[in-house]
Amino acid sequence: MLTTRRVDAYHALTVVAPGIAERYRPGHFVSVAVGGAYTSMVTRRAFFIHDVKADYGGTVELVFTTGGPGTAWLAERRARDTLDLVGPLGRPFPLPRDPANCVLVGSDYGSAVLFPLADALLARGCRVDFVIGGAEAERVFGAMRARRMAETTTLTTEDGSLGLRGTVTDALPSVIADTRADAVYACAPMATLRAVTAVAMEFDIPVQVAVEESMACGIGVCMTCVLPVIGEDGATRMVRACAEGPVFRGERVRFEDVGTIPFDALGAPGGGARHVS
Amino acid sequence: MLTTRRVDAYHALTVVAPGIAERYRPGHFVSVAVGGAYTSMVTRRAFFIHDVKADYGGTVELVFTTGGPGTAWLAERRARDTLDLVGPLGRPFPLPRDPANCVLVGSDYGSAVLFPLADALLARGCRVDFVIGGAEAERVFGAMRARRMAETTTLTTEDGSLGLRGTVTDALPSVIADTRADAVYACAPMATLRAVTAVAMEFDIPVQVAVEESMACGIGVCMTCVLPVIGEDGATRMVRACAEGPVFRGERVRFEDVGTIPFDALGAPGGGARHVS
Amino acid sequence: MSVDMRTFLAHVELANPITTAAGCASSGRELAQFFDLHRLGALTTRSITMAPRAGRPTPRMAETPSGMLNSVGLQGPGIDAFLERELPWLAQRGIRTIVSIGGGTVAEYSELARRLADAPGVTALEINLSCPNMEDRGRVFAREGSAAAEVIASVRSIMRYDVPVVAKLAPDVADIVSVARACVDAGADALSMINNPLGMAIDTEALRPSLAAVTGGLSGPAVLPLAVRCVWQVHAALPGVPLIGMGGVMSGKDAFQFVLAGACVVGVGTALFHDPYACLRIERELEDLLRARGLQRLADAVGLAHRPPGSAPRHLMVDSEESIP
Amino acid sequence: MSVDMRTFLAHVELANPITTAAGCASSGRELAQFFDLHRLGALTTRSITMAPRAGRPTPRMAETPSGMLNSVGLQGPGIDAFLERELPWLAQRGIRTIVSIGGGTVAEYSELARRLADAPGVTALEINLSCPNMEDRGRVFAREGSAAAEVIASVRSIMRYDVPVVAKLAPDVADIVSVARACVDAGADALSMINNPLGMAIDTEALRPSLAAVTGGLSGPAVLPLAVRCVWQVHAALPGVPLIGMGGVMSGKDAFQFVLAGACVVGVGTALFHDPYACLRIERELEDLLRARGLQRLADAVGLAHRPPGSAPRHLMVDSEESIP
Ligand SMILES: Cc1cc2nc3c(=O)[nH]c(=O)nc-3n(C[C@H](O)[C@H](O)[C@H](O)COP(=O)(O)OP(=O)(O)OC[C@H]3O[C@@H](n4cnc5c(N)ncnc54)[C@H](O)[C@@H]3O)c2cc1C
Ligand SMILES: Cc1cc2nc3c(=O)[nH]c(=O)nc-3n(C[C@H](O)[C@H](O)[C@H](O)COP(=O)(O)OP(=O)(O)OC[C@H]3O[C@@H](n4cnc5c(N)ncnc54)[C@H](O)[C@@H]3O)c2cc1C
Ligand SMILES: Cc1cc2nc3c(=O)[nH]c(=O)nc-3n(C[C@H](O)[C@H](O)[C@H](O)COP(=O)(O)O)c2cc1C
Ligand SMILES: Cc1cc2nc3c(=O)[nH]c(=O)nc-3n(C[C@H](O)[C@H](O)[C@H](O)COP(=O)(O)O)c2cc1C
Ligand code: FES
Ligand code: FES
Repeated sequence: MLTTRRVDAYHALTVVAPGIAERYRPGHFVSVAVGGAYTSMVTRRAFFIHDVKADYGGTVELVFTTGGPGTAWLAERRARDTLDLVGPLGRPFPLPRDPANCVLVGSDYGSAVLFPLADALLARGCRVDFVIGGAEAERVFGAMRARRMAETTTLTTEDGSLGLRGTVTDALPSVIADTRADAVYACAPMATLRAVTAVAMEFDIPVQVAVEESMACGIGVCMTCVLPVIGEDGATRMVRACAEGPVFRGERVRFEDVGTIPFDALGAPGGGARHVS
Repeated sequence: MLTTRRVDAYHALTVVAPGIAERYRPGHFVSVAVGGAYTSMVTRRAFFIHDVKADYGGTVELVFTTGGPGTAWLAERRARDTLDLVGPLGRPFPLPRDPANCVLVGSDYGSAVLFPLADALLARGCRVDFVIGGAEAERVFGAMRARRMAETTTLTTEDGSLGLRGTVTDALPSVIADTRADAVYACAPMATLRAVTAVAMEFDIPVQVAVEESMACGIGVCMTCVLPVIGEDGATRMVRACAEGPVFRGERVRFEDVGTIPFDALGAPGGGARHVS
Repeated sequence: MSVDMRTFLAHVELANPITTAAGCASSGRELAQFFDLHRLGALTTRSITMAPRAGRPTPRMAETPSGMLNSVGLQGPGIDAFLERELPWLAQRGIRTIVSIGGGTVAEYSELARRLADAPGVTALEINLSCPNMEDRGRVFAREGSAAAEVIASVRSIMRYDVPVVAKLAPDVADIVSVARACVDAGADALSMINNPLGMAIDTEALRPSLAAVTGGLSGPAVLPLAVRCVWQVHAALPGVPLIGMGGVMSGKDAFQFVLAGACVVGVGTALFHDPYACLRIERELEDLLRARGLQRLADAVGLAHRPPGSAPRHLMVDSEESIP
Repeated sequence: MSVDMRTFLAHVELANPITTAAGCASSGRELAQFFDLHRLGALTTRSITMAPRAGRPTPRMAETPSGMLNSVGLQGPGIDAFLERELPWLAQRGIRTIVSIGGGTVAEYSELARRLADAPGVTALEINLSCPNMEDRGRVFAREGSAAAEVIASVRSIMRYDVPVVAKLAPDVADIVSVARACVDAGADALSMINNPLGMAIDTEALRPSLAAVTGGLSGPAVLPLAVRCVWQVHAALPGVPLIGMGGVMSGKDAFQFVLAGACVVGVGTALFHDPYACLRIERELEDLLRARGLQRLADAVGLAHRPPGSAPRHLMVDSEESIP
């Protein structure tokens, strides 16, 4: 581990991880072992990769907020401690083949994952506009950097302490309209992603969302991180956020049914499958 | 925690603990929580108090060797880390009322507990002689300090790398004879204590031993640390090393039966008690 | 705002829901060096047997991931010494005392109950059913509903009506609800769970079992999810029966899990080995959690997680003025 | 000195004793991104069911002290898709594969066996008995010796004689030995233990169960002492029966405990979620431990902790020249 710093309400960790940096594409995440030797915490914690740099053979930066014991432990790490990472994991954001106008929407630490995406989009000649929000000013991550990169940057806070009062979804329609957006990319809590998707669908433009689900493995073997997603064939399947995701086309995700097994999902009870274990 | 240092093969930790320092008497031990927050190690580790100083309101020093995960964790502590101690625990060494010639026998880290005892004995006008041993030179703890305090100091190592080749028990008879010892004090592994006790009994002088038993609580509530000890009334009881000990009169300890329930112990199966759970 | 922490174990009121777990506080005196035992909801004694017992050989303890194994084997001085020295010490001080008893036959349990029936200072009697039944090839009572019920029925018939009889269950069964039901049908006024599931560790240096007794009881945080599940299942099946929940409680949050699952009393065992003040700390933390959730009475939280999401706590908030006693 | 790590699961030889635990390595492809699956003693698939299954609602996972709860509910594509896509992928690569199956009725298990009887690439069949028996009010097969035996007898009669049938047992029973014996009497060639004991966690913020399915299976280091005890008891009672030991194996030392207790194969589950390379690391660590103890063959260590102290290893040292194969 290289450095650790505070960014407003967040912690940022930079880790030397050439193997991960090399294969990284925007939207990837890593899983981090927490608690050290002889810890009682057996599951890894998932974090989006915020930044990748070429220094020291390749570094990755994570941005996180503390909640439970795992993130609290991470926040106590110091420069030169070692950290156990697995990654890059998941399917990254798909990029448009041709230049397009893209609105990038992030709330809380969700916006962290959007900056390398913006870099990639800009490299393809896309126009990038940001909508970034948080509950309060210090929970709005990356406003300065967004302003430097994007054509326009719209900030929102729920308490009105920075930018517009409200949520990113409130601000989104006018940004889409103003920028004549061709696509939306979003990373935020489920409820926000659901609302962002609804807005994009209203404008009839594609939306790519990066979701968060409780994950035990992050590599596709445990089947704990599933959510109902509609496939190419129109059938709903319980797919893994870590392996088929974390990035999905928003309109394919059945947000209203997350946390349930929709009756028409493949293999749903009553849908023909016997109800064992 | 104040300081941490290496002493030959051992680690020494000094901890600011006025409450413990104040009530301390030689032979007391403390129990230390290991592993930090969210550790999987639920039992405390027991350590004899090696030294108590008045600095900072009162400090205690522990000397230990690393074996398993708990002591490995302790060895990684740094100055200014906090440490969670309970103590002082156990019954200390009884001191002779009148000046007497005392031989203090210690092997490995066991000798650490003998130095404050020597101080107390010297304060009462006793003569003190040390027999200190270890497997090899760097496992002989406190030779210098012993030399400064004691009338004579005999060192033993099993590989002959320092002092006499052999064990403390090999050296003991001649020290007892030479010093016309009135009493022996010992702290060492069980097998050594057994042998030391046998020597003292041969010379017909009292011997106080500080024993080590696997302890879950250290405060007398869990009953895991018992060993067979003969009481005033001649009856053998399974008594707690943490509460009735760790210091016992050597001839009262049924060393050969440690790890068993002697058939004639109070409440032994067949000795009248029904055999439940 | 102070939270009303009083709770009822059957008809007996306790000032707060935290008790020591049987066998983890000896007979109380050791802990009294650290704090005033009156601050406990109740003290539970180690399981008292008829005759003095020397217990099992050592090593009796092995650490396991987030837990420990013990094979103490009910070491204790027997009922005579208990009645002579230990119980009076507690009774004279007016310390709420749940006396735990253990036996090898129904007759032995019954005899223990008889000896305790007239003893002053017995707040409740807890029947440790995790003892081998000498009349059934050593099969543990708690693993067999009918054997457990026989013990409870006999003890209940002997014990004074105003002393609740608490059946202590073990999780090593296919269906804890059926054992619970058998005990309640036999007259148990309350149930306590869980006793230690049977575990084992092998010393990979010595190539032998770590415990002299080979197997031992597993306790500590490792068993918390098993214990919460047992309390949940039994409360769901027998919602009217007071439950003492225990197994791995190290914090107020853990205790709160048991309360939400349906326990009105929470036992603290292994945590005492780590922190002699654990009961006080846990009680305070539990109170803080209740307060932070807007719960003004412990009683309102008992079994709350069984109710449909959202409904109950909100209701309590609205009723808050009324529910202050 | 290299240690002979070969082992036999009934008459089937495995290159080493480490296998993935059912449901913890999906159908193998995901792990293949990390290492060559041929380095496993065997890969065990998730439990295959007749119809596709969507599993239980989320959240399906909760962390507990040194463990985790899961309520995946056997999500999977069903036997058709398994035979079409998953098994051939493994078979073509020659990966030793233990196929796990789960069903709700004896008929369903039998039908699964029939479908697998002629499929190439089935090294052994593991019967997940921790499924609710639809014909007995949802009581889990593994909790009832006779129901478990019925499944095993039927599957054994259908399966090709040269494919070992392994009965997978759960620890939530009063007497695991009696269930084990029932399965062996019914024709099980080997036994595997332990499946997850049932546990639960309550979210003290939401005041609701942490898992959508309320209860879930406990896995990880927390269950290690329970699992070692089960293997020990069953090996003591049925010393001739090959055992797959699992539950909380995170290191070679944990695996060694199972071997010393009597397992000839060791399953690794939850550790894979933490470390995709866990199986390889554990195998290497186990080999190092055996070597350090002077044990030249894994087979010599199986059940070693049951023998009187000291005797066995010393004997092996003396025989060392002979015992090199
Ligand atoms: C793909 C992905 C990317 C993520 N990226 C970030 C990021 O860049 N920055 C950031 O701050 N957080 C991120 N999260 C959320 C982060 O994983 C959780 O905040 C963290 O696991 C909480 O751990 P804890 O010990 O503090 O909390 P606890 O609640 O004690 O954790 C207990 C268990 O629940 C799981 N868990 C808890 N909250 C979440 C959550 N929101 N999502 C998934 N699992 C959870 C933990 O992994 C752990 O297994 C991401 C989650 C996913 C799935
Ligand atoms: C009264 C007393 C005083 C002691 N004083 C010292 C001292 O001054 N210096 C020193 O280096 N060591 C001392 N010990 C031994 C020390 O407690 C153990 O070395 C230590 O607990 C090992 O912990 P671990 O995690 O490294 O090893 P592990 O073997 O992993 O420990 C696992 C469990 O076994 C217990 N345990 C292991 N070895 C011992 C042992 N020898 N005695 C008691 N419990 C044990 C641990 O407490 C723990 O619960 C003393 C022990 C006792 C009982
Ligand atoms: C050392 C020790 C001794 C115990 N002795 C008894 C006992 O005498 N009677 C009894 O009913 N339970 C006994 N138990 C079980 C505890 O009362 C409790 O049910 C169990 O340990 C779970 O709680 P915990 O995880 O908080 O320790 C004992 C537990 C331990 C650890
Ligand atoms: C997420 C998850 C899914 C599981 N799925 C299955 C399964 O499909 N069939 C089965 O027999 N066991 C299943 N198990 C149980 C494991 O195979 C294993 O018996 C248990 O988890 C103990 O091992 P561990 O502690 O190493 O995980 C599953 C366990 C987990 C954690
Ligand atoms: S987290 Fe394990 S499959 Fe997705
Ligand atoms: S260590 Fe608990 S009684 Fe001695």
